[in-house]
Amino acid sequence: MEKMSAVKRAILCAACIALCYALPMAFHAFGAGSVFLPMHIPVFICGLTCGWPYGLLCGIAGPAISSALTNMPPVAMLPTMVVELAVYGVVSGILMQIVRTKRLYVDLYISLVVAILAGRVLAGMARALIFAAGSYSMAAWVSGYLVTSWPGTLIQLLFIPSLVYALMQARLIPQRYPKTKTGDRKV
Amino acid sequence: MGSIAGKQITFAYGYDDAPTLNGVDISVKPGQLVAILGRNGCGKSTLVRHFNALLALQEGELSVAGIDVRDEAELWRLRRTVGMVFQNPDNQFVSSLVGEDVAFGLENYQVPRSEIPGKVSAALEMVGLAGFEERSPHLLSGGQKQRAALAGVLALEPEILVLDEATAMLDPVGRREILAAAMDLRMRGTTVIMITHIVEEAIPADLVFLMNEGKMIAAGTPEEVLTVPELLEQAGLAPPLPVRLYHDLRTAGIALEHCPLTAEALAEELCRLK
Amino acid sequence: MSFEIKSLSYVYQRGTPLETPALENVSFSIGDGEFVGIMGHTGCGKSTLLHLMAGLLPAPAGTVLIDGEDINRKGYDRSVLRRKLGVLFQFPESQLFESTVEKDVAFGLKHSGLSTKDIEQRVQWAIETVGLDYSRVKGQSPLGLSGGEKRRAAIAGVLAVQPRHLILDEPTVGLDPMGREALLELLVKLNRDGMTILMVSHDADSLGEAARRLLVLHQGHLAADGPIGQVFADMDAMADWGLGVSQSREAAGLLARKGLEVPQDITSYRQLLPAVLTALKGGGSP
Amino acid sequence: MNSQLTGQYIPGTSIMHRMDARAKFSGFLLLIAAVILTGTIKGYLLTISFILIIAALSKLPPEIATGSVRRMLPFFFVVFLLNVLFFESETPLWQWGIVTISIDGIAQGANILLRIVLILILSNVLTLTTPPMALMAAIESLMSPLRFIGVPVGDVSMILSVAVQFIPTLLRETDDIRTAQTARGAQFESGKLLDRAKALPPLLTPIFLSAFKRADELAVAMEARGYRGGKHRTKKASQPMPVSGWLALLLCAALCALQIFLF
Repeated sequence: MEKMSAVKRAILCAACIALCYALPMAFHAFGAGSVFLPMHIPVFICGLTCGWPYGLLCGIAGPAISSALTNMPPVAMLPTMVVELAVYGVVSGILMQIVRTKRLYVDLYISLVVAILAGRVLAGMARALIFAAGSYSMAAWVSGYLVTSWPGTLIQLLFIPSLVYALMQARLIPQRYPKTKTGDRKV
Repeated sequence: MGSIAGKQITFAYGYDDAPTLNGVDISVKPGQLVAILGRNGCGKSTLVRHFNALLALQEGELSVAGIDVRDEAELWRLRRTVGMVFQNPDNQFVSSLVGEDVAFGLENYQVPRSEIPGKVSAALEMVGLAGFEERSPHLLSGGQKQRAALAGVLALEPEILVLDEATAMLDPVGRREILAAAMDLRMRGTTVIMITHIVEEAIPADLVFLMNEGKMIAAGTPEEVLTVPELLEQAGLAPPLPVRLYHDLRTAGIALEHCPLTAEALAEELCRLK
Repeated sequence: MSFEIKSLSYVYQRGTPLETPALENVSFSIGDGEFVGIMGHTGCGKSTLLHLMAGLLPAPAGTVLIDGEDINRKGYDRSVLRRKLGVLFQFPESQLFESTVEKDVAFGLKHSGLSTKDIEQRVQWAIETVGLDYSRVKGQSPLGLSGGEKRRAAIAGVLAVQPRHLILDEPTVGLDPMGREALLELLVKLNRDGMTILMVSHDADSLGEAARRLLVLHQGHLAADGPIGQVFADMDAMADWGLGVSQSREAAGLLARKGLEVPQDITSYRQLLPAVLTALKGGGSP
Repeated sequence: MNSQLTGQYIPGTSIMHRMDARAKFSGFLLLIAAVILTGTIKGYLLTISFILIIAALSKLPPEIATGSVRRMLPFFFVVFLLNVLFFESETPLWQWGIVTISIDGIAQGANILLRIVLILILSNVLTLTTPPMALMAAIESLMSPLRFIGVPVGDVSMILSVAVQFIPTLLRETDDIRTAQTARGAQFESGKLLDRAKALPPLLTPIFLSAFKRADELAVAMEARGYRGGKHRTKKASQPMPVSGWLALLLCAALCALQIFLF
């Protein structure tokens, strides 16, 4: 499989946007709820597999559509959420393009971890600017973005790279480092 | 108009060492109803995806409706000439409204906005879904979904229609609906190519191609291809029930005059014996 | 009795304007080691029935007994049910998720308390039973297998827990003739070894070959229940329910209309061929 | 669950229901700006009355219009508490480590709370009086000026349309997969947080695989139907905004201006 066509990227992005709505519903149905941050996962996957422009769109449109359809997240929470998710999509996409260590999992983890950090920092800043200029303290950010979200972060770190790998195994996205004809395999 | 001429088509996917298509020849005349038979993974879907250049031709020659599939300048005319309906009825819709979805192809070819509603309702009428414009595809039955997808293709008035296992996921009712629509189109002069592993669906065809492991192992009329169990078995398929019975009766010492393809013909043959 | 279904009813979206009855007062029972087919037009309530019978939906009205136990009783241990009842849904290959076939097939054995060695043996048995080459596939990603192999791997995952009863929903859809043949052979063999099999399908040919008894659901009611030959015999009734019969049964009907003395409770080719031979040789002794 | 997407929408015939969705959505954005710009008591009085009038015009039952406000009370409490406890003030009432309680902090907490409640009410009115598809169409048409800064608006609107189309299919699919894995012995509902986290891959991996497979097939089908990007398509028909829509927008803009220049 060569590089993905623009149409394919676009439609994969559409599927991820739809999952931004469907996954939280599924998680909700069995009580896992929002502690696992289900809406974040499709955005990371979209950024990592389709590239930053699609990651950006998924980060904006995913929460926005969900919000328009169910008011979850409530429209009032939307701006900071959009900032956070859009940064995830963009940063993970750009890093996947730049970082090429010849090892898939190393590339994935670098992109993912930097994206997670960047998203949370920028969202904290956005929240401070929008809701409470000057008063939004470090402690509130730490509590909101690091402490209460650790189960979700854990899921993201454990699960997202192996999911990308599974998508490659299933030949749904191209191999990042295709094995050469001589048979030596690089993962 | 609606012809297909392919010689020595060979194709390999990047992840596979063995070629999926290995020197395939195919020739179809305009207005024919053609069945391409073979088991899963025999290369039949890969073959038809060359007809509208969804897959780029790697080796060999292929011209469809007089267009060389390698000619990139003609790509969009080619795609408009060859319509394609796929296997999964759920994975072909771009819109939450049937009418908007049928209009999708027309919009891609920049058909003027004013002409679109007329063409959409005509296409829906052709597949027996007149007035379904405002319906949601998700609330339709499997057969209706496939017919709506067919309408989206027919709106572009293709010369060749490819049904890529379009009946495989339908219940018997839905399957009959799609086959009836295919017959109807052939009556209107469209070349219809059906990809299937159900041998019974090939019986009304004008021409049957039999594929196995990337090769074309037989081509001919249904009478020529479907009455030879060895050939079908070689392709991993089972002969139609009347053919099977014909051969088993022969083994038991009872020879029918002709090998029947349908149950009706079988009944007649047997009565002649009595 | 494997299954005893007593006056089971179910309503979709109860209490909303979209309220529609899915099942109304359905009762039947299935004995140990039976091979039962269920047919019904799309939307007849058969998938609801299947979910209720597998304990995947709570039964609001009526009871479901499996091996004599009410599965909706308070305190009933569902993990016991999961081990004696296997369920194979439509397109089961979409459940595959582990990194290797071996791990995926072993998934259902996770909480079984079996030793690692026993699990390995069960997994090997299951993979070989569905006709895959154990040493070749065990370390492979299930996602990289071909379509037919994926289906087999998914079936192996259900068989690995060695259930006593197996429920299948449209298991033949998407299979080519050889894949279908192999699956039916497997089911018949499992059934011969004592497994109760309940197969929901539109595929009258497959049911005609493998099932011995047929239930027909129509608009939420149990419309027919009997030996499959008897149910298929009434082709008009089947047509009224929006259902077809097997090709062999259809052929038998046509032959009879042309004056050939062929019995009308034929369901499979296995029965058709000798019947035609007998009829042609003058209707004497078989 | 797999039927049509109705979202929160409650059908009705009020002025708010009948207003052009584009006007409603842009007015909504302007009003959020106004809420954020509001900083004085007088300013709040004006903004609050403006929003209450809008809520009244929507003719929605009050308990529905404020539904999500009540659902989020615990969250409000936390936000309020954080501000009260951690606001760095020159004149603390009480101080212990980084914990600081002050009049300023309490005022700040109340201020933030009020803003959130107002914006929540606004967003409720918007989503309760507008069918989701109309809202989507409005957002799409409002995006069209973005093409001047290089955003491929045609492609984006195609992606959004496909995404919405995917939702019912994927909802059904996630449900099917959950049921199938439950039948294989997976346990999602019970256990500690970590156990529940470990139970996720059997659910998530198949969901993503299936969503990507569907997307892959749809992309092929779209290319076969001649799709080559949003630019090469018949232009969407656009209807001009009605006068009532412009009027509503003007009112919202006026409120913003008042908050900036008067208060």
